[in-house]
Order: sequence, then C-alpha cells, then structure tokens
Amino acid sequence: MSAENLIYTLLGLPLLASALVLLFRNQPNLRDGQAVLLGIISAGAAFQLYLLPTGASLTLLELAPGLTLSFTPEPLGKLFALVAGTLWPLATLYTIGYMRGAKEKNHTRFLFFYAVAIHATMGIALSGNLLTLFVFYEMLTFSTYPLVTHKGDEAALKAGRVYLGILVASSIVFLLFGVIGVWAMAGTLDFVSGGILAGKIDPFYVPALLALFAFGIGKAALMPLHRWLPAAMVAPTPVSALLHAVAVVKAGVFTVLKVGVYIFGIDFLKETGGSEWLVWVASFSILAASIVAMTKTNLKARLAYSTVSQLGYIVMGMALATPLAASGAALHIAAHGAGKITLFFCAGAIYVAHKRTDIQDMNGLGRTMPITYTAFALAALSIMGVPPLAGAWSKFMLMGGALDNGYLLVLGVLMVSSLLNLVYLGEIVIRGFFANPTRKLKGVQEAPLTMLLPLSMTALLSLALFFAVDLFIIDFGG
Amino acid sequence: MMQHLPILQVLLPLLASPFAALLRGRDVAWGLTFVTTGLAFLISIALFFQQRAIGETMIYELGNWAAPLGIVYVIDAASALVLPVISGIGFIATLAARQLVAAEIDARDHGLFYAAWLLTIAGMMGQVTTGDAFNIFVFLEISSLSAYALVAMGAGRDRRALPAAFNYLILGTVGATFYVIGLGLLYMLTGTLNLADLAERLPHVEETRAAFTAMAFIALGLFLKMALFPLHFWLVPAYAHAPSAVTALMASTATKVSVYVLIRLIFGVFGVEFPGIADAVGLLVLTLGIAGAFVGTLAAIVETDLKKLFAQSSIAQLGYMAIGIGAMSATGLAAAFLHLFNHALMKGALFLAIGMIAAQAGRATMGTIQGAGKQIPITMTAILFGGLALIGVPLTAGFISKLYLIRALLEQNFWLLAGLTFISSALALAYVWKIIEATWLQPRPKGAPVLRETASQYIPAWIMVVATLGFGIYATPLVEAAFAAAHVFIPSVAGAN
Amino acid sequence: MTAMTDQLLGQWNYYLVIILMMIGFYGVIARGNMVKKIVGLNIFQTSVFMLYISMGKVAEGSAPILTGDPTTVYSNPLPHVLILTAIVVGVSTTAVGYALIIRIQESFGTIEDDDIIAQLDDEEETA
Amino acid sequence: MQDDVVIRVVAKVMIPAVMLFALYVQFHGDYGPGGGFQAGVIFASAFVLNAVVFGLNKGRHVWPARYNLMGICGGVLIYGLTGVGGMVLGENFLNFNVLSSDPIAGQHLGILLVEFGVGLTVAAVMVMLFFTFAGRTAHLRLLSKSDAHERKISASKKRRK
Repeated sequence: MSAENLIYTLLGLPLLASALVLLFRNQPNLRDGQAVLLGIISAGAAFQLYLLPTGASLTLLELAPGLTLSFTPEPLGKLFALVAGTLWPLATLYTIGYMRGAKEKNHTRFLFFYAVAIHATMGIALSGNLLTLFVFYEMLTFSTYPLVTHKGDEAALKAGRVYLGILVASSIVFLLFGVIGVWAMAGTLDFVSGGILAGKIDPFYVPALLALFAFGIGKAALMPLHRWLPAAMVAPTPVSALLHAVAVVKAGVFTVLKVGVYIFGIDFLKETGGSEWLVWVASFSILAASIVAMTKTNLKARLAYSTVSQLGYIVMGMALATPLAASGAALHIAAHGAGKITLFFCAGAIYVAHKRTDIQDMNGLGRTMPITYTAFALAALSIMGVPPLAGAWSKFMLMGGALDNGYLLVLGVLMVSSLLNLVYLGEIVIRGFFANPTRKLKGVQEAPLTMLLPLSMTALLSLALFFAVDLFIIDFGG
Repeated sequence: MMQHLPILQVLLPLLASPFAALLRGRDVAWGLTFVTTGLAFLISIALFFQQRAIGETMIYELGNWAAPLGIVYVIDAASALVLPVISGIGFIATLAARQLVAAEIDARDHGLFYAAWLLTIAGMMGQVTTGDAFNIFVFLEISSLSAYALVAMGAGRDRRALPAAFNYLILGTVGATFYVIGLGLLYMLTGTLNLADLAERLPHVEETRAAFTAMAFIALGLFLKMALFPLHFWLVPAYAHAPSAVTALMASTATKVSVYVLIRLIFGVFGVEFPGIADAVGLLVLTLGIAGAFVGTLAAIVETDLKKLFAQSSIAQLGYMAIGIGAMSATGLAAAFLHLFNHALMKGALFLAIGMIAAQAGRATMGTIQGAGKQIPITMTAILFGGLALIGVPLTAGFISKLYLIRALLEQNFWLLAGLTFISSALALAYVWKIIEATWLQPRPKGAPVLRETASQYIPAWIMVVATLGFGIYATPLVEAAFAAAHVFIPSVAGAN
Repeated sequence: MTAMTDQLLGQWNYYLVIILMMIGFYGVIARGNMVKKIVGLNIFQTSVFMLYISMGKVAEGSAPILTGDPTTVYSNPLPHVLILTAIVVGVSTTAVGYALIIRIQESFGTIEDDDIIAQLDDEEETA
Repeated sequence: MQDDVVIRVVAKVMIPAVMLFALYVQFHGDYGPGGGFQAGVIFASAFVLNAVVFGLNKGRHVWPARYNLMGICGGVLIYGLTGVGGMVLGENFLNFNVLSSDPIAGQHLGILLVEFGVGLTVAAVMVMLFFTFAGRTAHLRLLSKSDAHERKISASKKRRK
C-alpha cells in the first residue's frame, strides 16, 4: 500500500472499530473479536508505514485559510504510530479479559471510547502540523474522559473532574496560546525538520514560549501538572494501560518532543539555550516523582508516579537539545511504552485473580502467579535500564546526550533515579517471590488467558526491543 | 425583482406582521411567520452571494432618492454577512417556536406574539441594512419595543418576566436615547445623517470636542444595547424569564445586531484614525470585554438555572466580541464578526434545546436535567456539542473564532490580554462540564418528571448544532467572508492577512 | 467680556437641554417607583427633542413652507421630522412601560422596585 | 362628569369640530403643517373626549374594540402597500412618481395614501391605548366612578320601563 493509503488505514481502522462496536453491541463475541482483529491489521499497517521512506503527505481538509488538517508521517511520528498500533490489539485483548473477569459494566461504551482514543492517538502521531496535533490532542482528552469515569461513582466523577480540568485547562490556557503564538510569529504551523522558529522570534522569548508548550501539554505530566495521572487511577486497569503506555501520556511527551524538534528545532534551542531551564524542571520531576512513588503502597498509584518520573526522561531528552538525547527520548517512548504497559497489565491481572491492590498484601503472590510476576520483573528491569532490556538503550543515549552538552549533574540525576526505580519497583518483585504470604495461597492461580497472553507478549517485546534497537533509533541529524 | 432584494428582506417581515396580528386560528399566524422568515432567509443568502459575486457595495435607494438626501439600504461585505445570521436564526427559531409557543403562550395571543416576533426580526434586519444613522435608531426602537413585549409575554408562565421586561425597557430606552443624543451632535456638526456622508465630512470637524462627545454618547448607548459589562444587568433576567422561543431568538441576535451597529458607527463613521478613539473606545472596550468575559463566566459557574447560566455565558461571549473590536485591527474585527456568527449558532442550539426542556418541565435547572441523558439523549447531545463549542474545542465553530481572536491580540502584542482571554475561556469548561456531568453521569433522581423528545422538538436545535460543527470543520469561506467584512471598515494592508 | 456673555447666553438652549436631561436621568436612576421612572424617562427624552428642535432654528428663518420668494430664509425642517419620529417612539415606549406597570401592579400588588425585589427573593428562597 | 350640563353640551358641539379639524390637518398636510401623526392624535382625542364625558361604555359603543387592531394593521398595510405599488410599477420601494402618469400628481397621491395610513394607525393606537388602560378600571378610580354612575342611570331607565 502507498503511504497515503496507510495513513487512511491507520486513522480509519479505529473509527471503523468503534462503529462496529456500536453495531455489534448485542453480540459480545463478535464485538470484541472484530476490535482485536482490526487492531492486528492496524499494527501491521503501522509497521509497513514505519518501513516506508518518509515524504508522503496528506491534506484532509482546510479548516480556515492556511490552516489545514494534514498528516505527514516523519520518523518520530511513525515510531509513535507503531508503538500505539502494536499495543492497541494487545491492550484490547487484555481489556476484554479484564472487563469480563472483573465484571465491569457498559462494555460497549468502554470499547467504543477506547477505539476513539486510539483514533485520536493515531491522529496525533501522524499529524503534519501543530493545528492537527492540537485537534487530535483535545479529541484524545475528551474521548478518554468517559473511560476514566467509567465506574460512574462519586470518586470516579471527582477524578474525572481533575483529569479533565487539568488537561483541558492547561491545553487551552498554555498550549493553544503557544500554538497561536507560533502561528502569529512564524506564519505557519507545519512541522519542518530543523524547526520553523529560527530567525522569526527574539531569542529572549524562547524560554517563555517553550514554557507554554512544556506546561501546556498537560499530558506530559511534568510536575506540577501531574495531578491528573494519579487521580485517574480510579479507572479500570485497561484504562491505566491506555493512559500510561499506549495513548495519553505518550501522546503528551511525543508532542513535547515533536514541538521541540520540528517547531523550535534542536539547533535553535541549543543556540539560544532556551531549554536549559526545562532540563532542571524535568530533573526535579524525575526525582520528586520517584520519591513520591516510594511512599505509595497502592500498586497502581506507585506505577502512576513511576510514569511521571519516566516522562521526565523524555522531556529532558528534548530539553537537552542534542540529537543523541532526542533520539534517546524517542526510543524511550517505545521502551517505556512496552515496559509500563506490562506493569499495568500485571497489576490488573493481580486484581482480577486475587482482588488485591495494596503492595503490602502482595507478599508471596509471585509463587501462585509465576508468569505474571516474571513478566513484571522483566518490565521493571527494563524501566530501571538494565540490559538486555529496552530501557537500557534509551537511558544510555540520554546520558550520552547529557554528556555532550556538559550537564554532568544530569548524569547524576539519571543514576539516582535508576536507583530509586530499583527500590520502588524491586520491592514488589521481591515481596512477590521471596516474602511469606500474609494470607494462605494455594497452587498456581493466574488471571485468564486473555490477560496472560498480552502481558507476556509485551514483556517479551521489551526484550526484543533491546536486540532490534537499530530499527528504532531515529537520527535527528547534527 | 432581484434589485429589490435589499428592501424586500426587511419589508417582508414588516408587512407580514400586521397580517399575523389579524389572523385567527391555530397555527395560521405561525405558518405565515414561518414562510416569511424562510423567504427572508433565502433572500439574505441570495444577497450574500450576490454581494460576493459583485465584490462591491450594493446600494438600494428608497423612493429613488439618492443619498445623502434619501435613505439608502447598503449591502456590503459586512451587512451581507450579518443578515443571514439574523434571518437564519429567525427562521430556525420560528421552526421551533411552534411547539414552544403552544406550550408557553395563551392561544389567544398567538397572533400578537408572532406580530411582535416578526417586527423584532424586521427591526434587526433594518438596523443592519440601512445606511442612515437615524433610520438605525428607528429600527432599533422597532425591534426593541417588540422585544420588550415579547419578554413580557413570559408573564403567563413566570411573573418575573414583567419586572425583567420593565428594566429592559428602561435601560434599552436610555441606551437608544444616548445614541440619539450623539447623533444629534453629529448632525449639528456635519448636517447629514447618511453614514457614508458622515464618514466623509467628519474629518473636517474631528478636532472639536463636540465630535468626541458625540462618539462617546453613541458608543455608550450601544454598549448598553449590546450588554457590555458593566451595563449588562438587564440581559440576564430578560433572557431567563422570557418565553423560551424568545430567549432563543434574542440571545442569538439582539445583542449581536448592536455589536454590528457599534462596529459600523465606530469604524465605519469615525474610523480608526479619529483622534482619541484608540483610548476612548479601543482600550475601554478591551478592558470591559475581558472583565465581562471573567464576570460572565464566573457568574455562570455558580448559576443553577440553565437559562440564566447561558445568559451569563452570553455576557462573557459578548466580552470576546468586544475584545475583537477593542483590538482595533482588521484581524480583530474579523474575529469579532466570526464570533458574532459562531456564537449565534451555538447559543441558538443551546437555548433551543433548553427551551424544549423548559417548555416541558416548566423550568430548566440543574435538577431538571440531572440524569436526563438517558431520557432525552438526542436533545442532550445537542447541548453537549453546544457546550463544547462554547469552550472552544477544536472542530467546533467556537474554536475558529477563538483562534482568530487570539491571533488579533498577538498581532498587536497584547500578550497579557491573550493570556487572560485563554484563562477565561478555560473557565468556561467548569460550567459546561457541570451540565455534562449532571446529564450523563449522574442518575435521574426519583420523582423527577419524565422528559420526552420527538423529532420536531430536537430538529431545530440540531440544525444549529450541525451548522456549529460544519463551520468548525470547514470554516474557510466563513473566515474569508469575515475578513472581507472587516476590510470594509479597515482597509487591508498589503502583505497582511 | 461681551463675547463671553454672548457665548454663554447664545447657548442658552443647550443649558436648558442639559438641565432637563439631568433631571430626567436622575428620575430614571434614583426613583424606585416605576411610574416615576417612566416620567423621568420622558423628561430625559424630551431634552433630546429640545436639542434637535433648537438646532433646526435658523436665525430670522421662517417656517419651512415654500413662499415662492427666493430670498426667504427658512428654518431647517429635517430635525422636526426626525423628532416627530422620536416622539412617536417615545409615546410607544411610554405606553409599553405603563402597560407593564399595570401588569406588575396586578401581579405583585406594588410598583416599587424594592418591594418587588423583596418578593422575588422570598420566592427564590422558598423554591 | 355626565352631571355637568355645560361639559356635556360643549363636548357634543366640540367633538364633530375636533374630528373635522383632524381631517383638515390630515389632508392639508401636503401643503402646510400637518400630517398623519398629528391628525391621528387629534382624531383619537375626539373619541377620548367622548369616553371621558359620556363614560367608558358609551365610548366603547362608538368605537368597538375590534376596530382597534383592524385600524392599526390596516394603516400600516396602506403605507406599506403604497410603497410596494412603486415597486410593482418598476421603480424602487416608496417611489411615488410612477403612481400616476404625472410624477407630481403621483407624489401627491403617494403622500396622501401614506399619510392616510399613518393617520389611521395613529388614531387607532391612541384610542386603543386609552381604552386598554381605562379598561383596567380597578386602578383608575376616576373613570370607574363615572362608569358606576352610568350603570345607575341605565338601571333607573330600565325600571321606568
């Protein structure tokens, strides 16, 4: 297929899936089966698109004079589309297992908005200009809101308010401001390799404009705009997986990276030093979130803060303003995606099989759920950055980038952070395998196969990524 | 026949109104109104395209008396853009009015109701079309007087409509009188009332204090009429207690017309070069606009009556239009025109949908709509989309107008104001989401009245919703028309958009 | 000095207009009684009528009826025509206003602003 | 006031004169001061005087309420349709030149019709305003007293029969 058709396919398949979900709302097996099937097709399409050379472009329509909805897959976007496209069928499969296992209600509504969220993610990944990106960014926020508040009780509504309030308010007040600011100054919003702002803006304003983006993209969960992420933990686990690994936060950091690389341009950022402050904010975010994570005993909350910390890596990769660090950040999107989705899948599996959410309750569980815990251990090691797992490469490249620009302190931050990861993720693995069970456990008691299959596959993905890393390193020039 | 279109669209509703008052029998007056507003809508659309095709101002001389002696009707890019808004909203609101009026107005009064309804529409169309400053006043009073009566007709259901209409009358008349005072001063200085002629002669006397005073009086009178903060107190009760159909019509059109007249006089007659105008009007309107945006939004957040809530939101949205005007640039004016257009669509959709609920339940409050998403999903979806458009979510019309509004501010380097505008528009999320949450995510309380919806009830609102989304997804022609309208008043500078 | 007195006295019509305007405006703003508000509004409007009519007067001008004599100086008739319209508008406004007042009296039993607001507040509280 | 013979007699004499004067103002408006607005008000004042002196019920008898709306709407329509007449005959709205073969005569005809429409509407509006307000007699004691008196008289007349 040509690149244009692949773009149509990637954008259209999730919409088709959501339509079919509504159509087959009374035949659960058909409804769920088609979603997985379409997901697999879209994974294949994403992979094919990833292998095609860049340069294709597709304009869907013209919103207003000079403002188009257009799609231009460039390496970074294709990588993100690949991550989202691959994880979608797995997440859907897992969702089906979880929803049936945990006896949640309103499957149809859930699957419908799940597919719409994937559509929005694809739109973000392939977007050819900032306006398109913003449109799909907002669509993603609104389509995930019904997922976050799925339970419909007071706690879910409250979390939903925090979720929507922070994400929409930040995107309107800062991000849209930044977008229109760029539009007013540069006269265009297209993503161009090397950036569009060089020479168009007084270097004095670069840090301020960058701040509009860094804090406007609330989905990147940069502290202090991270509150929505832990709050959204009330949602069912598949939503957390979607939020943390496939779509939302990944869309956030992807946007930060894309803006840094294709709007500001790495060289322009380096010349003006406009992103230096962001390095330190990201460092703070990395360390502070790790420390908060250690204090949490709810497994999902701990993982949530771990995500906040990991997102700091990617933002930092952009802020370091060297090609190597940017490549590392891009790789980290994929590596963290594979790792974190596994961790959340495992958390959900533990909940479905044993109804446990608190870490202190999980002593000895590893012996009754060997597959789940092995996967969890692998993913945790990847997040820590231990070879031979995917996280090792990205962290290595980030460190290299920091050295390139002489940020020795950042090197220290990254190392301390790895140690902290070890403490708060290792604890779970160690409790699982070595501590004595607090309650009696008998034999092997795993989650259903529909959950087990996705989580072991994503765990293996982390491993595979380490060896196939050449394929996923994007050269940002320089 | 084609050359008579400018007069016909005003004349049709004007002459249909006495017939409507005389007609008896169920739905006869409504039928006449429906046909008349439909024709007026078609005519204004035809005029819009005719004007675009010609590319220059069309002038219709009443009684073949040429300006400045006679009264002329002027169709230029600006009036051609605003006319379809008024007649279109009038048409759709009439479509919805059949059910709303049957539910809320005593059957004996239908004839008079539609007579006043047609007069309001005719008056607004006249204000937009006419090229004579005093004629504007006459049409202003025609539309206002019938609007007072329409608001007061809500008294059958809600007696608070009476004091609301009375206050509206007092403030409306004060506003109109201020306008006439300003006009008198202008006439003394220049000896003409024709807008184009005034614009030509004013530069000779623009240094006098009288000219400045005239501008101040005119602007102040129109601020009152367009409910610019802090002169907006008549608006909320008037909209809240008027019959639902009237609320839908007026919320989308009445204040907009005054905005248009303000633009036409301030930019079309005095012009941006007029001494002191940048401070006296530009800065003032900017400040009041942003203050109104905040005050309206915050008041809407704490409001529980839905009509009042969206009336407060109208104050805020008028603030945005004022910001566009206050930017004193072509882009700003274009943004004001865009928002004038888009806001009419969104508020029309919202008030028509809410009106259907109010007509059934007696009142539309947060309690009435709690959990209503399951009972009347189609109506509630219309409110959902209308609300999203108010926030300015992409792919709705509200996004487009916000985009250009901010761009206008940034072009003038008003960064702080742009930031404040963003904050106030993000606050809109709070009151919109309050409604969405109550409708869709909360259970219907026990003992709440059962709401129903039929196709004829939600179709009018949905027409507006579709338009809101349509102009959000493909706004190019609208944006071009808005810029053409803005360039009527501020000629385009080479190179700029 | 004479020039100044001339200017002051020559503009007496404007002083009259301003005084009337302020009296009327005060009535509209300061009175709680709705009838008095309408009366104030009428005085306010009347001041504007005076402004227009006085500006139409041309010194030594006769009534603007064609005499056939080309040397005749006429007063400007246009302001009168305009004001005729404005008077009609004013009468209509007054009529609508009084109609509203009668309805308010029937339904609230009072035409005092404060009493009505108090009644509405009570209603709001019980609702 | 019905008791006052002087007022009754004077009113009886004056009312036709007032009406006649109204017609003069109406139709002389083309040539001198006057016109529909003034004439309409003067004409209406005759009816108002009649009602004030002889009581509301008698006043209503002379001008039944259903005439009001017809008068108001009819006047507006006469005005509007005269304007449309110019349009139908190929010129712009409100062009009276074409109403007759001679432009000057056409102007005269047009103004005459338009002013007649205005006069009709104004007279009807004025009468309606008076009767509508006066109809709410609970708040207008003065008139209600005279009404009560009138009822007394008619009752006594009946008794005599």
